[in-house]
Amino acid sequence: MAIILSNEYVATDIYHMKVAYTGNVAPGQFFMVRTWLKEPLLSRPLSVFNYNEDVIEFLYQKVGEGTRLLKNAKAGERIELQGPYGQGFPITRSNYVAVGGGIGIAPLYFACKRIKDKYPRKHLTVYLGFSDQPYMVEAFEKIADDVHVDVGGRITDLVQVSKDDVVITCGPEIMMAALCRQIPEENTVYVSLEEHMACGVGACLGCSREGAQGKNVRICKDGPVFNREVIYR
Amino acid sequence: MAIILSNEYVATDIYHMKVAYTGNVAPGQFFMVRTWLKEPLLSRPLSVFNYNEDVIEFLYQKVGEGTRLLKNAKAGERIELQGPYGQGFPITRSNYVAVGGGIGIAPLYFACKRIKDKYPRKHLTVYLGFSDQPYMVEAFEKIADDVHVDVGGRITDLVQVSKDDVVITCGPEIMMAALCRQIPEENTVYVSLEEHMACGVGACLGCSREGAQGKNVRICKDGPVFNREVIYR
Amino acid sequence: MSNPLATTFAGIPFKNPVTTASGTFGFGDEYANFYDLTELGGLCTKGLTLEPRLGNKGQRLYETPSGLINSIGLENPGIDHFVERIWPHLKTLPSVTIANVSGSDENSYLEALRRLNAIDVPLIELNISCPNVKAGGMAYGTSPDSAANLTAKAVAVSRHPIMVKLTPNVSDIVSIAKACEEAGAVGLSLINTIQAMAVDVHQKKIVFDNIYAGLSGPAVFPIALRMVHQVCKAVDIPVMGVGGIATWEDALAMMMVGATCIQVGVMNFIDPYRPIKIIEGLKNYCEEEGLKSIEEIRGILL
Amino acid sequence: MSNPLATTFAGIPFKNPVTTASGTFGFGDEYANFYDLTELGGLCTKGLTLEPRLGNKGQRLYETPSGLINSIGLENPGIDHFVERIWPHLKTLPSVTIANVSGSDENSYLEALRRLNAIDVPLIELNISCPNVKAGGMAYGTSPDSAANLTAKAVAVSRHPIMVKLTPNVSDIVSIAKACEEAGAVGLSLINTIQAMAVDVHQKKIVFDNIYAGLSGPAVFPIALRMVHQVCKAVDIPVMGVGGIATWEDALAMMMVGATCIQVGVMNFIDPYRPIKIIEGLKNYCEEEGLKSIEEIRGILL
Ligand SMILES: Cc1cc2nc3c(=O)[nH]c(=O)nc-3n(C[C@H](O)[C@H](O)[C@H](O)COP(=O)(O)OP(=O)(O)OC[C@H]3O[C@@H](n4cnc5c(N)ncnc54)[C@H](O)[C@@H]3O)c2cc1C
Ligand SMILES: Cc1cc2nc3c(=O)[nH]c(=O)nc-3n(C[C@H](O)[C@H](O)[C@H](O)COP(=O)(O)OP(=O)(O)OC[C@H]3O[C@@H](n4cnc5c(N)ncnc54)[C@H](O)[C@@H]3O)c2cc1C
Ligand SMILES: Cc1cc2nc3c(=O)[nH]c(=O)nc-3n(C[C@H](O)[C@H](O)[C@H](O)COP(=O)(O)O)c2cc1C
Ligand SMILES: Cc1cc2nc3c(=O)[nH]c(=O)nc-3n(C[C@H](O)[C@H](O)[C@H](O)COP(=O)(O)O)c2cc1C
Ligand code: FES
Ligand code: FES
Repeated sequence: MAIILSNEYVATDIYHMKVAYTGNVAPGQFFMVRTWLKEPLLSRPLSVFNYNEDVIEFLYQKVGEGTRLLKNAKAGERIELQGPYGQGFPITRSNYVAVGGGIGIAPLYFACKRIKDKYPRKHLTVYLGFSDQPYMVEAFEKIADDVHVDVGGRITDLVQVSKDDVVITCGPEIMMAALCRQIPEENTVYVSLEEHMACGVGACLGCSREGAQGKNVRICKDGPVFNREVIYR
Repeated sequence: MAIILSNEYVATDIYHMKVAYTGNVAPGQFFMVRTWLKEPLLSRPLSVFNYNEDVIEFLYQKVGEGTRLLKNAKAGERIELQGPYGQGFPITRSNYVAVGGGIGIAPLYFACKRIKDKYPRKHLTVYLGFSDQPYMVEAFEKIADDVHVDVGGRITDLVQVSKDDVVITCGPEIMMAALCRQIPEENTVYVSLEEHMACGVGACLGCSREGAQGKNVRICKDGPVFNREVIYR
Repeated sequence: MSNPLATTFAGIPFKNPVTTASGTFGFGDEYANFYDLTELGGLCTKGLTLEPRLGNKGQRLYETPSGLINSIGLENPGIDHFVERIWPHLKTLPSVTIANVSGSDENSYLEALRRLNAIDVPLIELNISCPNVKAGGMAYGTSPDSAANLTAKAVAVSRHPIMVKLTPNVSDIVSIAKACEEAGAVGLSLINTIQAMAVDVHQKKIVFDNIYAGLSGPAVFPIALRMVHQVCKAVDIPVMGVGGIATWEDALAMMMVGATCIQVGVMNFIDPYRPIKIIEGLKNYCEEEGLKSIEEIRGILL
Repeated sequence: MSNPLATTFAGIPFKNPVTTASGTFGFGDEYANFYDLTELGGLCTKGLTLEPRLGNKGQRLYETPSGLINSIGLENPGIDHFVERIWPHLKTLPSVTIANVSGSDENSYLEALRRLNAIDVPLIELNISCPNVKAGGMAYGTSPDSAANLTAKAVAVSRHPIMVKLTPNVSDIVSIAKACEEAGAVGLSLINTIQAMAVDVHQKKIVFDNIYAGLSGPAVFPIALRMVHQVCKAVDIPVMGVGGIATWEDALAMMMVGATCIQVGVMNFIDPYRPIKIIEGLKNYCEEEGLKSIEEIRGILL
């Protein structure tokens, strides 16, 4: 049980929650989260938007019952966090390009921060695509070298990568698949995937899907971040 | 949807809630109450402990999940009230004796108040029995002519009635049945009964039980307050 | 504009497909305090038997996760009381009143149906699926032969159309549905409650005097939906979908898998206005989707 | 003091009656990060088949009121992989490992069992009740004859004791339980998931590629409890109670109606520590009630 420190409106249906939490957390990892007792039955997976000084942050979109209950939770109330779970974004000494679509920007922020913390001299370009309203853009502007924003169009049309750039991306799968097609094979691309999850730890096989090598991968345990080669042919 | 004005601890597991509400309410009636959305499925029946100036009050005991959620509700939060339902205590120009056991004192307080409001010159004696801790005794002392309290014994041993006294009672059924046996047939006795309820309005027949005349009565709709003749042979 | 929710079930016009389930709505009076009953498509009466019944003794209700177990045991005033005292009022309602009929043996079923011939009830729901009575009830509903046999006799005896209410406590609901169809049922309703049990571990006792009782409520919706889909694929007569319907989306799901009407049961208890809210929801849906008639989505997922 | 939770199931000692249900616990590794698996009475492996399987395509999970529908479809690495790669680790656990075995036809069941003869797995759970595969699975579990037939052959082929896992999707679970008992099963486990369905009304589509899938979780507990009671009254072999168990009270209720062990399924997902909490709860109960052994309450409500 953790305590909610704040839970604020960011943009239409987008909220930003801070929770008191101490532990090791890697960018791209997620927690199974619940503020309710019994209904709905399952906890909800949420990526880590940021973590430092014993505060974990989530950026989330209200889409259904679970996220509606989340947004109604108030500072001081309790939240159950299970995790952190899953494999995050590998961070190496490289130039990075981060491409986020909609609420998919959530795990990228923490990844970008860690990249710049670890390798401040390396170049970091961020592309953020939104269907109608941009949010959290300034936060990215504070840490990245370049931030490109698109609203209502296709963010992938803007993306340019150089040789040796490592690309990290999270957003609608159709966006990530398109991105992977347009980025040269030589570049390493890490995609962060979503699936319906029950356990979050690799036990139920609910989030399992066929990967590129004909073998199944579990999004929760083998991912949610994968080298694109594991997923797309 | 009504708004909770206050919700306070009274004694071990006993709470007192005030809710903004306007309407016609008779003593002995109850509401189907819930502060939660889906789980538990059913609303909970609670008698009216008091009502005036657009404030309805409940006195309740935490016994399970529903009442635990109730006690956790805070001032300013919403509560769903369906009702008032059922038949209350008839109030006539008579001397009254009220006999309450444990949390069964809840509907009696409102009844006693109405009795004294309507017929201030009539005599009202109150017997309150508790298994270990007394509560709300002073509240009764403010309105009744005599208040007798027993803790840990049998309240029915204290009760004395005169000819023409009308008796009203609520508490464990074993207490009410004993009381009815000891009170002369000539006295009118009104008992307030409990049963598991789903609808509260007489539709599901979940609270139906056999009455004294071999016909079934629905506690929620035909009661919860009955002339003892309808219930006990 | 015409009413997009207007529905025909076995030739009977319903102003909308939303009805209230037997045993959860009394004979309507209790809910008449909340809204005008004529807003409903129809209502099913409490299960009627030839003789009046007091129902089961002991605790009758038990709450479970998203469900309710009941052991009412067909408490009802008997068919004659219904015909003489209740029907005269019900018949004035423009909603379709559906008389739910049970019995303890073939004769009591058939005699009850005969007495209903005296009144103009538009539709009968033959309950061969009540898990809460010792004799009759579910026993008829668990084999195709016994279901068909009773249905055929009921159809022969009654001058009213017969809809058969099926029990979910079977391996193969489709075979029973088909048997009833062949025996002359004009429609089917499903599901009745699922046989279940509750234990009070602290008191070390079984909650219900009858040991087993019937589970319903939102918990059973996914099972009911599956069975309605299976049955609608297999029969040509119309089906009323019942079981755990809580929202207009649930009602719509039932219709998408083929139900012509739906019945709201336990959710009446939680919110007396729920059937009305479901009607509103369906109405808005038709508007937003530009449907002239709700029929346009019926069975699209078959 | 001796361990009040020590239990014997078909002659096999369990340190406590709490095990984890097949398909909800992988092969244990995932939960080994939370607690020492040796605290469990036992664990059932994911359903194993002769050949490796990728499982079903499309969405595999859908949440319902107090329940979860799954359409995993027996994704598993195959029996040889289990024997060679997984068993060497599992066998070092002092908890009882129960190998859950499925097949698409008789031969594939029996060949899988033959290969398990190579290892010393203490107990096999013969899954004749999976609603999520097209061939085999539940088909064997819905008639007494086919259940008995497969069980008898399994018993003949396997050198390990066979517990049969029953499906709730039947009219008469008792007849199937008895048939399995007569065919030589040493025990029974029930229930597997209940066949159910989900519809996405907004997208106008059926959620699962396979159309139907299996419901479990707290919603089904009252149904599972009823069936365990029915079966325990009718058979002499021990029973593992499964289905919606969320608390130690649920576990206790299962044992009061006759279950020897219990299995925790979906609740592992909601709270990885749940089986351990259930063990603690049962331990405290024994202390408070002054029970020397949990056996003292077993079957008191039969
Ligand atoms: C690894 C991972 C990380 C995520 N991180 C974030 C994040 O940081 N911020 C954010 O806003 N969202 C994130 N999501 C999506 C988020 O989990 C869903 O939006 C959320 O579960 C919806 O729950 P709901 O009850 O509001 O919606 P409902 O639609 O009512 O949920 C019904 C069921 O579907 C599941 N579900 C619905 N949408 C999704 C989805 N897109 N992915 C997986 N399951 C879904 C729910 O968990 C639930 O079991 C993440 C998903 C995954 C898998
Ligand atoms: C007409 C009426 C008036 C009541 N007035 C009051 C009151 O003023 N103050 C008060 O403290 N209590 C009152 N009760 C009892 C109160 O309704 C129960 O204590 C409450 O429902 C328990 O809910 P729970 O979830 O906490 O307990 P749980 O035991 O978890 O409840 C499980 C189920 O059993 C039902 N239930 C449990 N105990 C009772 C009971 N004694 N009577 C009826 N149903 C029960 C619940 O409603 C629920 O459906 C009244 C009951 C009735 C019938
Ligand atoms: C309290 C109660 C009483 C019921 N009585 C009857 C009955 O008399 N006849 C009948 O056919 N079904 C009866 N049912 C079953 C319902 O009509 C319905 O089939 C079932 O509850 C499933 O729907 P639901 O989940 O919406 O409640 C009863 C159900 C409940 C909860
Ligand atoms: C995701 C999931 C996968 C399952 N896989 C199997 C399986 O492979 N073999 C099997 O016999 N049962 C399987 N089951 C059924 C469970 O073992 C158990 O019988 C059922 O879920 C009821 O218990 P519960 O309500 O506690 O989950 C599975 C259940 C779930 C939820
Ligand atoms: S969510 Fe259970 S395996 Fe991934
Ligand atoms: S609670 Fe439904 S009839 Fe009384």
